[in-house]
Amino acid sequence: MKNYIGAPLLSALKEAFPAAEYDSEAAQPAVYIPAAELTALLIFLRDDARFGFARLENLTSADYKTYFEMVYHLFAWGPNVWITVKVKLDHDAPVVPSVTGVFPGAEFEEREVYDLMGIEFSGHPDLRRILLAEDFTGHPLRKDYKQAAPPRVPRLRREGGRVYAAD
Amino acid sequence: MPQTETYILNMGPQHPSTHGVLRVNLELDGEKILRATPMMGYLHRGIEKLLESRTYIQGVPYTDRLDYVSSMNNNFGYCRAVEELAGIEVPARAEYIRVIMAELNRIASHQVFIGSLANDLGASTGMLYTFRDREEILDLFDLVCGARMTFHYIRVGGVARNLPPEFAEKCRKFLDRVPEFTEEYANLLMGNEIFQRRLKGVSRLTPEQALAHNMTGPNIRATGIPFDLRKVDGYSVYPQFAFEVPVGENGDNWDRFRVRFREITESARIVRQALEGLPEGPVMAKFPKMLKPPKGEVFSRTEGTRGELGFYIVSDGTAKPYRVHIRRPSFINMQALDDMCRGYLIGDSVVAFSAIDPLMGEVDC
Amino acid sequence: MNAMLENGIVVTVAGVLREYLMLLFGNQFLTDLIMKFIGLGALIGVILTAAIVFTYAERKVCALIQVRLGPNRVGGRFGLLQPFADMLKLMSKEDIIPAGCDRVVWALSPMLLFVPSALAYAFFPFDKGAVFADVNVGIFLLIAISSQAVLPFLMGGYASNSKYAMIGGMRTVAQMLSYEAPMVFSLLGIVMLTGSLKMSDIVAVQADNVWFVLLQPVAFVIFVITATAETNRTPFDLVEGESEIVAGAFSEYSGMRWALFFLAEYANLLAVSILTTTFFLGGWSGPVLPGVVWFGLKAVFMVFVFMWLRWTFPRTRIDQMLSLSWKVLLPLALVNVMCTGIGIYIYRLL
Amino acid sequence: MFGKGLITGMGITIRHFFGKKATFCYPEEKLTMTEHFRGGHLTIDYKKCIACQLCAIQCPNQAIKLKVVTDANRKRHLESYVHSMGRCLYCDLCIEGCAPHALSWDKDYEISTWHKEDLVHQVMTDEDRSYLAEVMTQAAANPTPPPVPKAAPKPAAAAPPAAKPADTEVKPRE
Repeated sequence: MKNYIGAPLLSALKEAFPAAEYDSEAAQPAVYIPAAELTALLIFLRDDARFGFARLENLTSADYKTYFEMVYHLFAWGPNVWITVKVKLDHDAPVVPSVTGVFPGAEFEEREVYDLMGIEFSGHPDLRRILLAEDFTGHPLRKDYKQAAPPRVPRLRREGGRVYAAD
Repeated sequence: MPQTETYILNMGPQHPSTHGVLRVNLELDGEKILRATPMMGYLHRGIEKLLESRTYIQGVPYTDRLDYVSSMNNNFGYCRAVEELAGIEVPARAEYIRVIMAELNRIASHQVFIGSLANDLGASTGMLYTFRDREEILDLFDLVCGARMTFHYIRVGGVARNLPPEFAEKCRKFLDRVPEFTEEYANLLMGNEIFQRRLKGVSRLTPEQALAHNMTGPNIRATGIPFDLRKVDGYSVYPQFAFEVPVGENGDNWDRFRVRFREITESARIVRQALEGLPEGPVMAKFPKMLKPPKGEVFSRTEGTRGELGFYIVSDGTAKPYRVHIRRPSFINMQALDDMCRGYLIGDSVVAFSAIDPLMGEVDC
Repeated sequence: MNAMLENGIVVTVAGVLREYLMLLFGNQFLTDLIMKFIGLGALIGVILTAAIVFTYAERKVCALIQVRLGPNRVGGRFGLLQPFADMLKLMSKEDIIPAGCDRVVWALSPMLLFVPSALAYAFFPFDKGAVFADVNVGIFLLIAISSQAVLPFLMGGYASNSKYAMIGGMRTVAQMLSYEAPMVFSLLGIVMLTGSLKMSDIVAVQADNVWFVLLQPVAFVIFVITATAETNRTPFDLVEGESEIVAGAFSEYSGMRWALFFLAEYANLLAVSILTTTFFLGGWSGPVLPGVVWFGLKAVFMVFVFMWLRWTFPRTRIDQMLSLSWKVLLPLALVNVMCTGIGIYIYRLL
Repeated sequence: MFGKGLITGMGITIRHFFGKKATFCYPEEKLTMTEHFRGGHLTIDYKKCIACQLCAIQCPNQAIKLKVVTDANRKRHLESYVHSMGRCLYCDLCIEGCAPHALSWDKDYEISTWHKEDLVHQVMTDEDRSYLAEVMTQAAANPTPPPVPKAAPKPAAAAPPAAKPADTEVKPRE
């Protein structure tokens, strides 16, 4: 991320969304926003002429053991400026509004986060597991995930047309 | 009064033309597609999780296995992200070598695309020809790094080893062959009227649709949007080379094919320029063997062969990344499959899979 | 020797055999009957040999076009025993019957498919006078019989209880029915020129005058295209388009049943090649060499052309294929018929 | 004109029909592997090895399992060295990490096996084992000057202080 959004625009953002927080000391501060205002912020960032963040380049999440963090990397093509928007979520019942209404291209990425991290997206059109099987339990990318022991498949040995268990 | 009803045709995961293990549920009315639902995950290996338990340097070979027909580009993307995180300055010669490798790999990957598209259209001869020519690139890679698929050549801080002395000559010999074989593909496939009729006007996407689906790479360029990160971000040493970004006009499969076809020539141009300007010097930056990037996070992206390949890495100051997320272009491009299939025929659906050019290793990660 | 040249090898040999049998049995009816069976055996021999040779040839031609070597292990450097190895493999394979299939129809389909392709051979003039059944409505019967090949495909597709097979079956019906019409109309010009539906007459006329490929080039092109479609080969292999519907109507067949489909495919391939030879390339006529050799050479050449087409072209789409038939080939064939009529009229005026 | 492309295509295929072929008849003709080819079995030059275990530590997928013994002179030797090819990524990190250049690939690419169990490869040969036994007895009999040819620098002081042979199974670092 070469060109990160500058301090003047960040303060303009803070004016429009008083709930948004960022570390003004950091070189590339991520903007933290409460889940309730996320879609409004993204629409603002996308449609406001000063920002013009029309591309959602990346959507992901991270598990920080006590809380989850949703990470949205937005890119304004033209000025080539980046902004990172983050949402902190409760670890017990993580729910975040879906951004598919703002960026329809986020559909699969949100499904992936739902699948692997177990974060619910309210308002997602088709929230199902995408990479893992429907009947899979658990969310592997969580830090507290313990992999179940692989099922023991009996090994077979063929002798004279008959099949025996090898061990 | 006869009643008709729609039916579901389950294509894949074992189907000759789904490029690995993609499964698509097609809702059909006769031969006409009403809805196409891609279902993936049959090749899910949890690479993001695996990378969390490996050191930064150990993680590189795993990126080979993401998009296994353009491993160099994956290595490149991951190493760039780690370098940005750790603040490693890569020597100039290494950057040039990386660009040479990435572009050669782009040619190879597009050859696979042309070949598999031809094969899906029933012209398996076209596939054999492209794979024959791809072999020459793999020979070059073999010479450089000793592997033909999973290269693990681009490393954090540079490249694994210097180019062998005979590389430049062999590479030039290959580049001289590029116009020859592209002409052959053009005559065999592009000029073929059946081929054209199968692709033109099929699976059309408007630029707005492509943007809405967050498509990247040749797929978005086919709709006329010149979104090429080599130009947009100008990362590595790409700004030093003169090359064009081919774009399409209609956003149909024909344009997707043509964009990639022309990219082969452009990539060859870049490789030639990079070979000319290859500086002398070390190929590996100096940094502690046990790499411990400072606390922080980075999102770094490169133009992979299939689109924007991004790596989001969170470091907690230890030798292993705390969290790695890979923005896989094929995975996100797959969202457009429904729009590309809807209203077309079964025969077009396989062409649409091909034209998106997904690689299941990357989609399923 | 003179008689042999005049009558052709096959007829001469048959004549000698018949005399010998007459001496042996002294009964006209019995001799005729045995002679018919010998002819039948020879025909089936031709079909089976063709299937075996062409499986090998297809693999070899395909490989050579695709810068490969093809079979080169079983039976020497050129892999000549490859078809036998293939056959052995197919025979030893398990015969899988899909669950929920219509058993009787399913089992009948591969056998029935073989019947029309084998029957068609009865009307082919292999050499001067060497026709198993030289019927005076030969072309008519031939077309009637070959159009029966639609049914087994549909049966196989329907009975397999598989959607892929069903789509394949439906596609076959659409394809074969639409290509039958231009095929028939492309042959009408020839019938008008010869004034006979008898196969041997058509060849005889060409042997005396010129090959019809020169008189009817448009009909020749139409016939080759429709013949490709009738044999379900690329660019018209939608029926078994392996990248779309796996193997179409044969998806669920395995082992020997599948081999029967294969056999029928190559029998059909030879059949359309022979038809092209007979109608357009002058059949057995040719200088120096015996007629049957000329006939074989021309047929094999046509087979090669069909293989060459197959390994060069991509597949068309179902709507494109149908519109090609109804919107291009059929009108073209009708125009060809009309032009032929006018040509004949002008020729007679002269 | 419609059909021109079709004819050109047929021209190309017929040219290749008679042209040169790209096939290698594999068991008869064999390609020579390139200098840096990564593949085949891992081989170890036992006399060079200093038992530093770096290869096992470098391995991303824990494909290398080794055991180290210490002789009477506090010098470490490999007791066993197992390479699980089923786990191996063939990434070359072990070989590049080997300071005395004792590890290498044997470049034998004909390594397919019938059973998964056969993918576990014992890198140490019988010769190496008898050499180990010889070294161990010599060290026990003559504790001061090590009779081992010094092909490599002496290992760092990290060697376990135990005087008698002690088995330490090495696990890659957490």
